[in-house]
Amino acid sequence: MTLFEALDLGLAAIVLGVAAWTVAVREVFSAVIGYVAYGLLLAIVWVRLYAPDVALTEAAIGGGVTGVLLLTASARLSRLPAPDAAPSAGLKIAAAALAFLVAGALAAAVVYLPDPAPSLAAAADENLAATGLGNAVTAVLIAYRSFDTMLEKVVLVLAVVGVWSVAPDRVWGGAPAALGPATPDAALVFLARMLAPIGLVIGVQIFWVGADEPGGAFQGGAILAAMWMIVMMARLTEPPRIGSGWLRLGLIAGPAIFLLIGLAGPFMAGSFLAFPAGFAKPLILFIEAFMVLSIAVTLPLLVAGSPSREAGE
Amino acid sequence: MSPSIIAGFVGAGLVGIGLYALIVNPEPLRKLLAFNVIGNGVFLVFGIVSRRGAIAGFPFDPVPQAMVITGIVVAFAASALAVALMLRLAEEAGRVTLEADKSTKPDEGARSP
Amino acid sequence: MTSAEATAPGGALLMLAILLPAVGILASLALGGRNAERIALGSAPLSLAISLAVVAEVWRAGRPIVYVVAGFAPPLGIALRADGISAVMLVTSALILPAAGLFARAGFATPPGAPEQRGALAFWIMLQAISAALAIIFVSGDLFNLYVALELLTFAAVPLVCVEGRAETFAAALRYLLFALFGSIFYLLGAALLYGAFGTLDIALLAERVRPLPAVTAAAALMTAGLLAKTALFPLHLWLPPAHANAPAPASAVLSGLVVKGSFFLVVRLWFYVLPALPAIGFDAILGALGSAAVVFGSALALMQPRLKLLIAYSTVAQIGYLFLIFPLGSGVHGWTADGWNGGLMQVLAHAFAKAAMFLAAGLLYEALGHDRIAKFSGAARAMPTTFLTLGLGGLSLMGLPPSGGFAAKWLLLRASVASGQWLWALVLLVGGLLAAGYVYRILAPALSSDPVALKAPPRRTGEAIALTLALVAVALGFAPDSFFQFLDIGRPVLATAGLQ
Amino acid sequence: MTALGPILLAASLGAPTAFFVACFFSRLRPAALALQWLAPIPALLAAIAALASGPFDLEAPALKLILRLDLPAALLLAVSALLWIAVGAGAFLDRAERPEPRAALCWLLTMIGSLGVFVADDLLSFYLVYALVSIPAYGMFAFDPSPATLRAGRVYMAFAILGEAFLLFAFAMLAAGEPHGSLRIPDVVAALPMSPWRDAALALLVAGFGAKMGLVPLNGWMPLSYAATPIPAAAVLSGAGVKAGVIGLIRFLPLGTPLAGWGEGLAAVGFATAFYGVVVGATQPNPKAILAYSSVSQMGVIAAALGMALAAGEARAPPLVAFYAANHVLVKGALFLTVGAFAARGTRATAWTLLAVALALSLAGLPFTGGALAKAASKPLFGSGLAASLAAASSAMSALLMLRFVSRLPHAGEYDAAASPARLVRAWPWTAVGALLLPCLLFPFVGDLADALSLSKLWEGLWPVLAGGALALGLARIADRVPRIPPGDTIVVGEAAFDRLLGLSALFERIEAVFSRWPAAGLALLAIVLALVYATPHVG
Amino acid sequence: MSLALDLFSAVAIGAGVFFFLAGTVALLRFPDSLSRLHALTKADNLGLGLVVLGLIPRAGTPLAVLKLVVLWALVQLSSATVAQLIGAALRRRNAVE
Repeated sequence: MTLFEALDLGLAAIVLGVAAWTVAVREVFSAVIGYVAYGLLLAIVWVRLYAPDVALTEAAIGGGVTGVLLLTASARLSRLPAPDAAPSAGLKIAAAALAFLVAGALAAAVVYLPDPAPSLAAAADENLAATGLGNAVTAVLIAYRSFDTMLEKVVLVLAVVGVWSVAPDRVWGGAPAALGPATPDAALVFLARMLAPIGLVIGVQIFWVGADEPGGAFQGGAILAAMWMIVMMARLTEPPRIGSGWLRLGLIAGPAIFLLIGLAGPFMAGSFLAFPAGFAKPLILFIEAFMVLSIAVTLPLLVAGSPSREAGE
Repeated sequence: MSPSIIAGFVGAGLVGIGLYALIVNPEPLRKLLAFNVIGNGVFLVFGIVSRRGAIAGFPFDPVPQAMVITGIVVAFAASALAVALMLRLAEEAGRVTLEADKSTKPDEGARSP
Repeated sequence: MTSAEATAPGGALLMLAILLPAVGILASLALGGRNAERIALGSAPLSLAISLAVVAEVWRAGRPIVYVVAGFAPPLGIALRADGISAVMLVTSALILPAAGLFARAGFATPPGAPEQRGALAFWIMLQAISAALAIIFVSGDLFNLYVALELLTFAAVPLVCVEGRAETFAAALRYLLFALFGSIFYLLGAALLYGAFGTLDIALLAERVRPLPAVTAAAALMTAGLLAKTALFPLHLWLPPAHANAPAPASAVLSGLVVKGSFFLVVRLWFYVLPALPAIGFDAILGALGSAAVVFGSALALMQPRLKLLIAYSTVAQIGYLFLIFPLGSGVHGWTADGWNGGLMQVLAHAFAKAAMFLAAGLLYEALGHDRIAKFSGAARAMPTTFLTLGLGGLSLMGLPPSGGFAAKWLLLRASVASGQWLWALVLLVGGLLAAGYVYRILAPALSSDPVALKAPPRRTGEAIALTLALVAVALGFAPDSFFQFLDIGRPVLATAGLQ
Repeated sequence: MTALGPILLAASLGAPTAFFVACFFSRLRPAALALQWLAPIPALLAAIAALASGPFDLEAPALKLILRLDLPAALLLAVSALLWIAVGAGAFLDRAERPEPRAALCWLLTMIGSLGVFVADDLLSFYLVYALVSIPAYGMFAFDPSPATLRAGRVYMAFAILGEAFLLFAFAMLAAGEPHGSLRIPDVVAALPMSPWRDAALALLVAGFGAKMGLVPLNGWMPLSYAATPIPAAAVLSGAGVKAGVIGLIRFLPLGTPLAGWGEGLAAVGFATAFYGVVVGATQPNPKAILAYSSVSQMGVIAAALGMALAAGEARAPPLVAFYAANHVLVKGALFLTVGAFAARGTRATAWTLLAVALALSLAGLPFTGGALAKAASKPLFGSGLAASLAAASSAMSALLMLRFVSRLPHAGEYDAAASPARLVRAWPWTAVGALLLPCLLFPFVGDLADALSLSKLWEGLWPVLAGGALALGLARIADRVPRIPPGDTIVVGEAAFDRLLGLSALFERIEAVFSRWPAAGLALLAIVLALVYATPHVG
Repeated sequence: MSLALDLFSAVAIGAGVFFFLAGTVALLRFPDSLSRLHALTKADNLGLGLVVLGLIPRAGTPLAVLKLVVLWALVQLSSATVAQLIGAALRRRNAVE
């Protein structure tokens, strides 16, 4: 057994262990901490699976932003009375048995996947030239299956509206609660001051290289989002009012530009969401630029949650 | 034991763990965690599929990876919506629970516009 | 169908049907205020026109029309396909959504000059989102694309449940969301396995490539179970009654009439279009059994509900059960298959209109009486005859009495089950009808008595007209000519081996 | 005439529908309600046309509608249309006494159904009109909130819906048994004897139509609802409405191909019903309840006749049975008006009482009344054996029951819903005379009038009446000692059983309590996954 | 020359790994949070620094070198801050008790 196989097995064991601990541990807060660590470990698994783009996304969104979201939630919910009675032993056994069977069936299904495995890698590569891109994953996201990506952006917008819509009527148009304590820790403020500009550069760079190398709009946007969140946690800036027109423009910019260019497709390239030969890459980068913006605006808003302060405040 | 097979078992294992948690953990937030755990397991299955799709000159099949990236973002959006609902429910009802269904009691009237 | 299939004339309509509401969502959020309502209602006639054009195109072509998105054909890209049922469902949602919208203007209108209101903005945006999501579900030919659509549908439906902001509505919405999330993750897992096995998620290509493999078995099971959870088929219905009974009336109408049909539609797509080559002997029996249980159980509980909206919600649980009889009765290659298939789809349509009408009527009752306790309805029919006429006509369809779409559906399903010697389903259909008659009688009988009743507010004429119109459509479906069923059959693949008795 | 026929046929359903629609326009409503009694006229003309010039039919594929009018249907359609016209005119002409609008709407719907069942010739149209004659009738009496009425309405609805369910199931079998996919009633019935579902279908048909005719044990609803129904509605329902079941049996029983077991079975049920109705009816104090039970008994006779015909493969039965039923349409309608008339003015001139007696005894076959002709018409079906004597005995029993009815007439006013519009009271003698004599005009279509008036036939008609009279005197002596059977007899049992059925609700609530909790639902989800995995075969 | 560089890399990275191990052991063995924190930060910063140092000769381009350094600097920054935050949190908790 080679060193790498040993490492893989060890990694697998740790991931499963952390996951199990996450669901088993008593306090919700510890569970969330465990989940964040687990997210980062998964990022490594993704690297081992030759999926650097996914690894970046998982680390940024799966581990990072989701982590912040769940941490804040658990902090706010921890004050509540303990909910329903603990599950009975019988239930636990039944649940364990059924879950085990389902997992077993799934494992079998995966192990017995046909060989040789089908693959679109070649097809994706052949069409790469048409898009002018170098990173096949980006090409799938923004060209071959751009429809999915566009819809998923709409889903994000919808999620924002949904999160906002649970607010009480009186605070509509107001701003979400601050992400940090009234007097943030000096160290955090320092970090925010130091990190934000660098993070900005890195985020833009990741988006820019994403055309040809690992990276892209999601990952770049996620890093920008993280920077904004840190700055808000340090109370260097506050969450914006949801009534603000600029904010909403920022929210929809990505999908809107995507849609508009897609709607122009039939006239430029003979099909919705298609790019005219030769102009593909600039158009794609143009769209992605706005998508970065929208992601950077959307993710922090989703974390900040529904408005809780009246528009006037 | 290729990495993809190992990852296959990890994926299945995560799904199993998540399902167990989904059923036995009463707190909604824990259920949301379980959902994310299962989600990661599912994404890993995509990862394996992508890795198995490696052919001469290409270390992986990009299509499943793109799907995973989309999936991660959607899953995050879902978590955000769920958290918002939990916090608001906590604010309104003082406790967050999925059982003890007040809403089907006859006395609660459904207000209609 | 080869992977190099080309866009058909009129295919662009499919894309328009999706992009129009998508643009509407973004514009509504950006412009905010009253514009959301203006956009939602203003675009409604357009989408109706588009869906009617789709019907015309499919009818003209006599086979499914295709649109290759972004010029990348499957398996690499995504193709949209509209067959008979897609077109019909498009029209259905293009009719019911605007109806609910017009009805909701009373509750979710923003007066001119007034600041933007939470409920209004959310409602109108979510309404358009549902329209977009359903359009994708009805025409998309790619299973992952359909996953995104499913999530879009969920994210649009959940906030509608709690748009009124009462504690119990948040609890209901949370239940709904969490359960739906597990449904869609199961679906996604199945999609992953299918891709791993065959290297595509395009429905047409899969239909050609599918062969019995462990992965296919697992995928079929996981996707079906996930979709059942989203369809609230007994015993996975725990989220439906609280959600549908507590949402505002127009939202309930959309949720019960259309949204649950979305995930059901995908179960049909999965078994009849993706896996026809799969020699599945048992699945149709399982789905039929669950459906039967749903019919009996849902109807019985509807009989016991003290509140009208809860009664209607449980009746939805029951009526969903009928839909699943399409699997034992509409699959395979037999003389009776066509009857089962047509009956199942007719049930989808009839229930969509009847149930939407009944929820709207329930909303009107609540406005007028200030409650929806059935026990206190006595004499109400004299005060608001149109509303009760609507409830009666909707009930007619639920009971399966002529003339109504419900009867047409019941008749076809009954014929199929008799002809195929599957007596159990026939029995279920009859018992379900009797129980339905029971709970419809419970609503109407006290209301029809000539006691005096005091209304808090006179019923809204426009609201009554909208609800009645929907109910009349449900009745009119009973007169659907044979050509209508021929249209439904356009693009229906014949199941080679599944469902052999 | 034949060219005109189909048009009249269409109009016979179109006209009432038009009136119904008109009621939804506030400007047309008053006129439509006042004149609705004109609606059945096209049906009457169509029936006359069919009697004059033989059967004709009409197909409207667009509406999936096939209509046909043959001799049996024409007989019943003619008298039913007359009854609807006469009673409708009396009940609706004066604004003051007119039923309230929604009851009037139900009246019109029931009328469409009642006329439609005689002309519908394909399964779906028949099921539609049959539902129309069954369900909306609820609205003709059950709006008044008194407990008795509500109970009657509940029971009526239960039986109507149950009957519909039986028939739907039976029709599905008929349709499935027809090899060429035709839905025409003659085709499906012709295919029935060969059909693999023959017995099940026949059982369901008899049960379905039997529920409408009040065959034992499905008779309980009749006394309850007629006792609660206003006079005009009771007249049309008991006269015309109930015949939907008769025409159903006539149309759907495969007469002409002997079905041994089935024929005798039906005959047995019929005779049982005939006697049961009289026995229970004789204990009833309320004249309307007595009339209801006499309907039960008469429908029993008809079922018995059809049963004998079925056993013998007697293809000539339909017109004969139809004529018997047609007589019952007129007489029973007139008898309910009699109750109204007597309730309006307690004691009456002897002439009037004699007229009432004649009318009542017509049901027992009193010579020189339509009833005698009806007996003559049904006689050949009973042959000369046991059935014949049972039929004669049943006439005697009817005579007994009807005399009992006449003796209770003076008390008519003491019971609910006995009031009748003034016009109907005033016109009563004419309607009674009409009901007695009209059958003579129709008899030539089914038999030889001269033969029916021969002495031997007169005696055959007379002696059961005399026997019945004797029995009636005997009953009058012990009248105060006969046990009082509650109206609706078997219903009491049925309701008790139904209440016990409600015990199940607790069970369902427990199930719901389990599955409305998350863990159970989650386990169910996984169980379904595993079940589907198990059910879907694969090559490992 | 290359041999010397390789040797240097090997030694540096090895030392770095050793510090990581030491830090992990300390994390597991030390009694109270503050001292754990102390050991961890020291070990990690030093360990990562040495690993980066060892990798620099193997990095092809100057840009790559720059990236490595930036990486190290970022980790320095974040781990220092996190240590600060955790320390502060611990102090608050002790104050409460």
